[in-house]
Amino acid sequence: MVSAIYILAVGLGAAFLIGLLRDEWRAGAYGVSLAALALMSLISAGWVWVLATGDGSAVDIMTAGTLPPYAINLRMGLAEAVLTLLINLTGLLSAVYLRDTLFKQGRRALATLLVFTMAACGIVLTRDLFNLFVFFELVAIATGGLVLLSRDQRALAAGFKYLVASQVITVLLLVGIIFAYHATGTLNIDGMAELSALVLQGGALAFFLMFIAIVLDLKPFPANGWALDIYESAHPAFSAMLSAASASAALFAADKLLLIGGSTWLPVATGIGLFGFVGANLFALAQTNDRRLLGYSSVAQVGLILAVLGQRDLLGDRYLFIAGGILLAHALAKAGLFWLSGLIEGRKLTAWSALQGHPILIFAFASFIALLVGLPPFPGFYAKWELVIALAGQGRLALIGLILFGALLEAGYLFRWFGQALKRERSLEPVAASSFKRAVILSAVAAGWGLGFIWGALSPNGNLLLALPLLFALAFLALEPLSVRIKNSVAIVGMVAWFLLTLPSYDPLQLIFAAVMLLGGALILLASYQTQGQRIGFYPSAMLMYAGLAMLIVAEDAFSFFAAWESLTIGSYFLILRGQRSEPHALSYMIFSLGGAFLILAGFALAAGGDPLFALAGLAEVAAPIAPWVFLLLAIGFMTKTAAVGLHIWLPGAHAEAETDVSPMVSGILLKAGLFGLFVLLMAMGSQQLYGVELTHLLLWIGALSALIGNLMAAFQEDAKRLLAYSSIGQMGYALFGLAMMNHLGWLMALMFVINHFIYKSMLFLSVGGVAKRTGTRDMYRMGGLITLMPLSFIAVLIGIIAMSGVPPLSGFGGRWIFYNAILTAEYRLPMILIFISGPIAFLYLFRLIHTIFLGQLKDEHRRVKEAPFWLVLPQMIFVAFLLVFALVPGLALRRVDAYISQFHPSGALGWEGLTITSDFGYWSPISIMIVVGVIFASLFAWLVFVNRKAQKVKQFNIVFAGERPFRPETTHFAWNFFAPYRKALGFMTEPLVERFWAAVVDLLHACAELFRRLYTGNGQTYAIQLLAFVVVVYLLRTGL
Amino acid sequence: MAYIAMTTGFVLILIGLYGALTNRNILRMIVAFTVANTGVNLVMVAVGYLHGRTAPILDAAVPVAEAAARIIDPVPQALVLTAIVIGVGVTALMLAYAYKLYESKRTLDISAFKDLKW
Amino acid sequence: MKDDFPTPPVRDELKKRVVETPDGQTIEIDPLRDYYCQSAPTVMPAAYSKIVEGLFNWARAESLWILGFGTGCGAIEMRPLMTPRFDAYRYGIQWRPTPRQSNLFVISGYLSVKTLKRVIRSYEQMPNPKYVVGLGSCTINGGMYFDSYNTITRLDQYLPVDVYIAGCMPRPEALLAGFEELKRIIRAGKAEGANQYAEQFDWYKANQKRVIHDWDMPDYNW
Amino acid sequence: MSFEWIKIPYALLTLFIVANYGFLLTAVMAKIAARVGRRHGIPVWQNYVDLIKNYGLRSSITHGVMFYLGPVFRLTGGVGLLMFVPTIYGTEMFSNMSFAGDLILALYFVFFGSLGMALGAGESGHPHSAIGVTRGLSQVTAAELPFALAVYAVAVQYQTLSVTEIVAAQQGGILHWTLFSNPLAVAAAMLSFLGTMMRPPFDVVLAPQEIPIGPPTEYHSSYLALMQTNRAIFPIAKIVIYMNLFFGGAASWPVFFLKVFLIYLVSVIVGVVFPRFRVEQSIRWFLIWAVPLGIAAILMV
Amino acid sequence: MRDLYDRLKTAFPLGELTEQRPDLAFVTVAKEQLRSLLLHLRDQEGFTHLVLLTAVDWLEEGNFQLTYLMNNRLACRDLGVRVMLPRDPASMDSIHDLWPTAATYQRELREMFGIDFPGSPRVDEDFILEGWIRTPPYRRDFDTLKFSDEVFAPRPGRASSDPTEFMKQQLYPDKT
Repeated sequence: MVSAIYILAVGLGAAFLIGLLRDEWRAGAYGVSLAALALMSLISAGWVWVLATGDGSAVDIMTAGTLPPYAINLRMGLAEAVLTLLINLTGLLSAVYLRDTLFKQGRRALATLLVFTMAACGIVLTRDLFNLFVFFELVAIATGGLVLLSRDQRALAAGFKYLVASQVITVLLLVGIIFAYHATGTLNIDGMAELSALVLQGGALAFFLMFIAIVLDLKPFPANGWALDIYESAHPAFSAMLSAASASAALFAADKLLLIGGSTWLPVATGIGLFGFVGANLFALAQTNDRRLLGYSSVAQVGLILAVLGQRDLLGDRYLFIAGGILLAHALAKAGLFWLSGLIEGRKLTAWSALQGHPILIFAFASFIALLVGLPPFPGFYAKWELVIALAGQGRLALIGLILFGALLEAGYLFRWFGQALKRERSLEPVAASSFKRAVILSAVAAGWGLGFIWGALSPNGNLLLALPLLFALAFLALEPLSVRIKNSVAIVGMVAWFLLTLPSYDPLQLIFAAVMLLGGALILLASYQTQGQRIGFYPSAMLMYAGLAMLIVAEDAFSFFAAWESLTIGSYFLILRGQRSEPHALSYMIFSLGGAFLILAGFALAAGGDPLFALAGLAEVAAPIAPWVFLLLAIGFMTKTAAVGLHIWLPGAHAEAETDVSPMVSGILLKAGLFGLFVLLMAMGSQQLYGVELTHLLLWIGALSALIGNLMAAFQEDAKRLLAYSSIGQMGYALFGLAMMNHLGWLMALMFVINHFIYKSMLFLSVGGVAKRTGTRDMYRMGGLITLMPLSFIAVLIGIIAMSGVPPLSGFGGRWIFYNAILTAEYRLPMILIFISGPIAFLYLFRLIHTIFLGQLKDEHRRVKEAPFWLVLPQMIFVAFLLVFALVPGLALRRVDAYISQFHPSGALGWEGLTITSDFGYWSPISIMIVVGVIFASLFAWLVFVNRKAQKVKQFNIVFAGERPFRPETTHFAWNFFAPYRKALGFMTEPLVERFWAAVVDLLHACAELFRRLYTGNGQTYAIQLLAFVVVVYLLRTGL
Repeated sequence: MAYIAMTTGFVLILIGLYGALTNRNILRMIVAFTVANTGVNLVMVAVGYLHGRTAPILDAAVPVAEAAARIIDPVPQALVLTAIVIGVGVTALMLAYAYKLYESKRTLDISAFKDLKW
Repeated sequence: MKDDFPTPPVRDELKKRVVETPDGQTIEIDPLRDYYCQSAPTVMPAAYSKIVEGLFNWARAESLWILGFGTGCGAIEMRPLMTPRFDAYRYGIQWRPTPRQSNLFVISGYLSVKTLKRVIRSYEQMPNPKYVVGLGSCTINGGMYFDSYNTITRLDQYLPVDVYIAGCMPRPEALLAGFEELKRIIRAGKAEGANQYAEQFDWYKANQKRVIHDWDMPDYNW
Repeated sequence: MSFEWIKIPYALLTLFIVANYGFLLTAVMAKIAARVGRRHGIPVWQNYVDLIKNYGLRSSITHGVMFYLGPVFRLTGGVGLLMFVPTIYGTEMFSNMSFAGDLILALYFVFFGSLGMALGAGESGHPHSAIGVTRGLSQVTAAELPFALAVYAVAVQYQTLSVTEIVAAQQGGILHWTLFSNPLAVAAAMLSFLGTMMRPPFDVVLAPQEIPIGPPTEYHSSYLALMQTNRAIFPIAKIVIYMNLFFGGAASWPVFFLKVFLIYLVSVIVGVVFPRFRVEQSIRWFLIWAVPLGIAAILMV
Repeated sequence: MRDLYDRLKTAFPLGELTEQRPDLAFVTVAKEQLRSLLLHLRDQEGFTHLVLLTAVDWLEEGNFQLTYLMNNRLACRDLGVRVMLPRDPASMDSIHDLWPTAATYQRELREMFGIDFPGSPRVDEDFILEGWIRTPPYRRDFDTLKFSDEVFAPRPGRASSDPTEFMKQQLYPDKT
């Protein structure tokens, strides 16, 4: 393989060669520089290939023929190869991106660009300290030069501030180097590393100066105002090179320094890194300029990588995989986002709404954000998993907390930005149409996905991109141009096929959840036939959610469970985001879900004890002291998905504002993922004790409280879909209560609720969606009297509310009957009171739903309303049929799972023989109840019809109105503030306390960000002072430690 | 006696940094930085000094054979050469910036260029 | 002086109007035709066999449900019937707030044209075997308001009346005697005021419209 | 619990007896309430007369299919409630269809009737019936809570959900009744009993003076007849449950008539004395007075 | 009341003052001066309360007489201001802006006498009589008995006796 020195040689040579060419030959000079960059990338790519496939040992390149202490040597290991490849590729792509500006600027800019790239490669390769200093200075000067490429006038000031800062750094670095040489006698990094003597006598201060200079070059928070100004005002292509290339190079240099410093300096690096990660992310919350936000985000990511470098002693050889994963993901994402910002005129975050017409660019934007936040299937995800597992293994919990908190902040402002870009009204400036700039961006996206695949292959936990469901979801990206009909059919067939494929491998519990999620999902997808056109973006996100659900059920080990959990979260986020006014709610959903996912990650990490291949079954053997904490973390994580009270404020907005056929998916199916998680948790860990408090007892109270609050809030809603959303909170509270009772019938009741709730909630959401589509409004008091015009929807809602309220003939009563048998043996009785009162309240808001929409007075504008579209009514009718069958023969679904549960709770199983279902306390035969009620009902109905056969059919105003004439339909339809008495009596319980609490938390964060970002006054001198102050503070802390 | 060079070097560095951090005028800052750079160079050379030895010039007076015992450490002096060249490069770039900054806002006061903040 | 303008102006909530439906098309709303049932009353035949009709008549007589609609000064005479002294409940007489559930309409006193309009609407909403009892001389021949320009003088022009109870307000005992007389007529099967109203519906409606000029509802108010 | 065809005529016989007893009992209770006001009161057979008159009415109107289903649901609820609970303990003849379901079925079947009534009233399009339904539902749900607590307390006390077993456990002397073995539960249940019987303290829903008689505003002739039969059967069926759960059930018809009469009398006595509650007052009253009793009953059992 | 009358006389062309009681007197004024007089009474003289606004139909002279009865709370004195209107173009400018209650009186006069008060709120709406299409009933040229017999078709054979004759015959039977 050709020696690595040629990378530097080609770079310098091309720079000088360009100097010789005549000024008019711009294209020629540009061609030469592109060729040089391409050659450099080729060399580094070659080395990557050789080292990856070979034994992977580093190759030293001696210069000047003699051994190191007397000459400079370069090393080309695997890490160096990958980093140089990254730097050269970024340089190449930026050069392509900058074609027009470089043409205008001419040869000198090309030369500076080449020098910048060469110097960055030099930093990575060199093993000599002074040589490192020289390359750093070259990068600084090249940056000073390239900053001026930007059209922004303010870049001048930024460039000068940068040079002032680099002068300070130079002073520190040089003094540090010379004294280190004085102490050890060598300038070679490896040589110095052996001489541990350096650390003992006088050399510590010298090493500190060197180390802090390199760290300052990494733009550490809070002394990095000068860097942020560069990111904000420089040309986006150059900012991309700065954040991707020079940051990676500086990080590798810091890693080499830490080699010398030894283990005593690692905590300092971790401290600075983490402080930077959390601080920068917090400041980013208050940013409105997109490039400055990207600047903050890149500073944060560099801080995170520095923290990971600081943990190299603990991570062992995996640290390259982790640090590399995060670094490469960050580099690609930042470069991509900067390049993307180059296409957009406005600098406001909402200006990115210009992307709305370009699906490919939106896909790029989404991929970059996923790369940054570390969502599956990108490298950041594998890296974050192994990092947290390793840290938990060594018991460094504070670090995990800070990392996850910082990641959550980052996800917060990134997804807020993405949501605003997608949903705010489209900005007028068009997106630049230059094809080569877009090619650069798309190459970055391709590289990102490629890296995801490579990191999957490298990771011991198995490659996510090889999982069949995920591939099926991604295949829909290719199918986008097809029409909805084809895509929908493919989706349904795919889901049913996957269900049949994996059918034998399910145990009875998984079978129920699989049936609800996959067959149910296919059934709800029937409703998607009613939309025309291509519906760009719907099918990939829907299939991503279903893929996540499918993998969740069959997940064996913690990693695949967590990967499935995160992919269903992303899929459902994109689905909810499609609603017209759903942007703020989708954001709160994403933050709550990601917060929950991070808690689950922390829980698994705590339980895994350092082993990344931790199996779910391992949860049972978790040692005593940490078992309750694991249980608590996982339970709270799963409860964010079932919207237990306290974590429920995202649900009403998300489910109400979603599209007609998305609401049933999200409400009927997605909530079950949380329940499945709780099932797995309780099955594995049983009940735990924490400080004497029985945790399942706590869950009991939370379940009861959310049942009451959910139902009570639902009774006072004016918007039909919000009512159903709140009722979902109530029903999930019921299921959680059943689960937390930890006895046989409690779990059976929870399963019954899973099935029941899926059926009638999807049915109700579909019918309300159909009505809202026809009447154009969701406010119930604007509807009324639609029973004659939309009979099928009426039947669906009628059957739905009879089943949901638990009135005998239908399956809701089965759930209530099992509930009563379960609580007879339960030991905690107080929470039951809340459940008793929330039962009848469920009955209230259900009647309100059906009365205000279908009964009462028909409004003028709805006189010609047609029945809901066929494709919405068909799934409803199938659900009605299934509900009736399930009411008659509940054994069909519950018999096998009843036996399965008795593994965990032997006592209290039900007897299924013959017509009646017997438990220890009572008996219930659904068929005979149905027959008796049916016979009585039919006979009385026949008698009434016979007696009234000559009844006069009248219209809506033929009512006894005390001799007066009803004024207008709007004034004679009673629907507004339907349960006024209840509001007067129990209104105090519906105070939005939880919403106020979470709003206060968010406002606190924003206030902090708004206040402390004033630190960056914009004055170059103050930045220099801050630099020196930072050095002094770190030194004091270092010695004080 | 031997540490005079070293102390003057450090004094120069401190004066340079002090000058850079307190003067508002950009040109004065640049001059202060060059002073700091010379201070650093002085320190670098002073580090290599060994008591009672002569300059590392191998000529008739100091033949190659006993050079190792009679000359001071030559490496810092080599480093100083590169450092000086780099210092010149950076100072030139800063002066160009100063010219451009003055051209854009007609003032050399560093605190006038504060539109990139927060 | 604007003396006889042909008919009073139609109220605006009853005017035909064009409404924009949610899915964009415009439809034409005619409140009188869309909100009200237009069909006329029909004669309801008695039960097929005499014995059954006899039983029903006995039941109708024994449970007279009076509509709580006091029109004139006689309404105050109905209150003592609920008190222990006269206690009409003994005879199965009961007061119901809605015309749907009552079969006896007691017109207690003078009937101004405005009240007549409401009385007719409530009378037409009562189910078929329904009876009317007129209290006081005002319903018989106008009483002391014989020469008033807005009080009707003969009730049976506008409603089929079964029993008149004379007196310028008959005392509760007279009312009970009147009800006794009504029961006798019902048991005899001759209280077919509802069918009579249906047969001569046009005649009744013509009389009513001659007096009530702004009749803004369909002819028969179901 | 197998099903034989003979159960149907037996059930119809029980239904016939209870219906007639219901008509007479409601008339007697009305007479008692009248006599408290020194009025002579309605004749005892008045309910029959009203029933025949309402069936005999010739004309009727209909607002739609749901309007038909209102009274049908209502009466099915009343009859069904009676069917699923054994009236006479020990006799195979009068234990009706109680094989089908147990206490929980009876507890939830009450809602079947009120759901149907609510839907029918809603279909009539009258604002008064809608407001009446809101008031009725709010009040009944608030009253339902103490009863549910009491039922749970009794179920835990006897460790069974089958009504026949509960009655069996209370046989043998007065002191075995739940009244004496679990007085708190009975107290809570009786307070809730007042709530669901639509007597004065809690009759704002059906009172003629309030919004004209609430939900059944638009009902007349044969619809009303169905509702009247339900108004006779439903209270008796509800009292049968109370009797079986709390007062030792009935071994023979005379005991049955006496106990039902006395339980019904409780609500009449309270009804005659107290003025009418507004709905939010009754909700607060139940939550402040009846629910603590129920909670105490649960914790004490 | 005489002192008040003298004070007013200077400013307004008043007619004759008729004192009915020490605290009640009537005065007539021209139609054009009415508004200014009422304003003066209200603001200067303390007659803040408009007790009533009625009309009298002088059929023979062919005009209506409007009486605005004003009350001075402090001095407990009432003053009736009378205005004479021609019967045919019976219209008067509205004073609802001075006293809002006047609008209701004017509505009644509009319906019962046919006196038009342009600008008064809801003056043309039905006040008591719904759908009345005949001449305003309070006018003396409208014979109610004839109207009643013609419209309401009295029961045949009913003899109504004139009340004054009937009472005279009852009280003094012998003095025929």
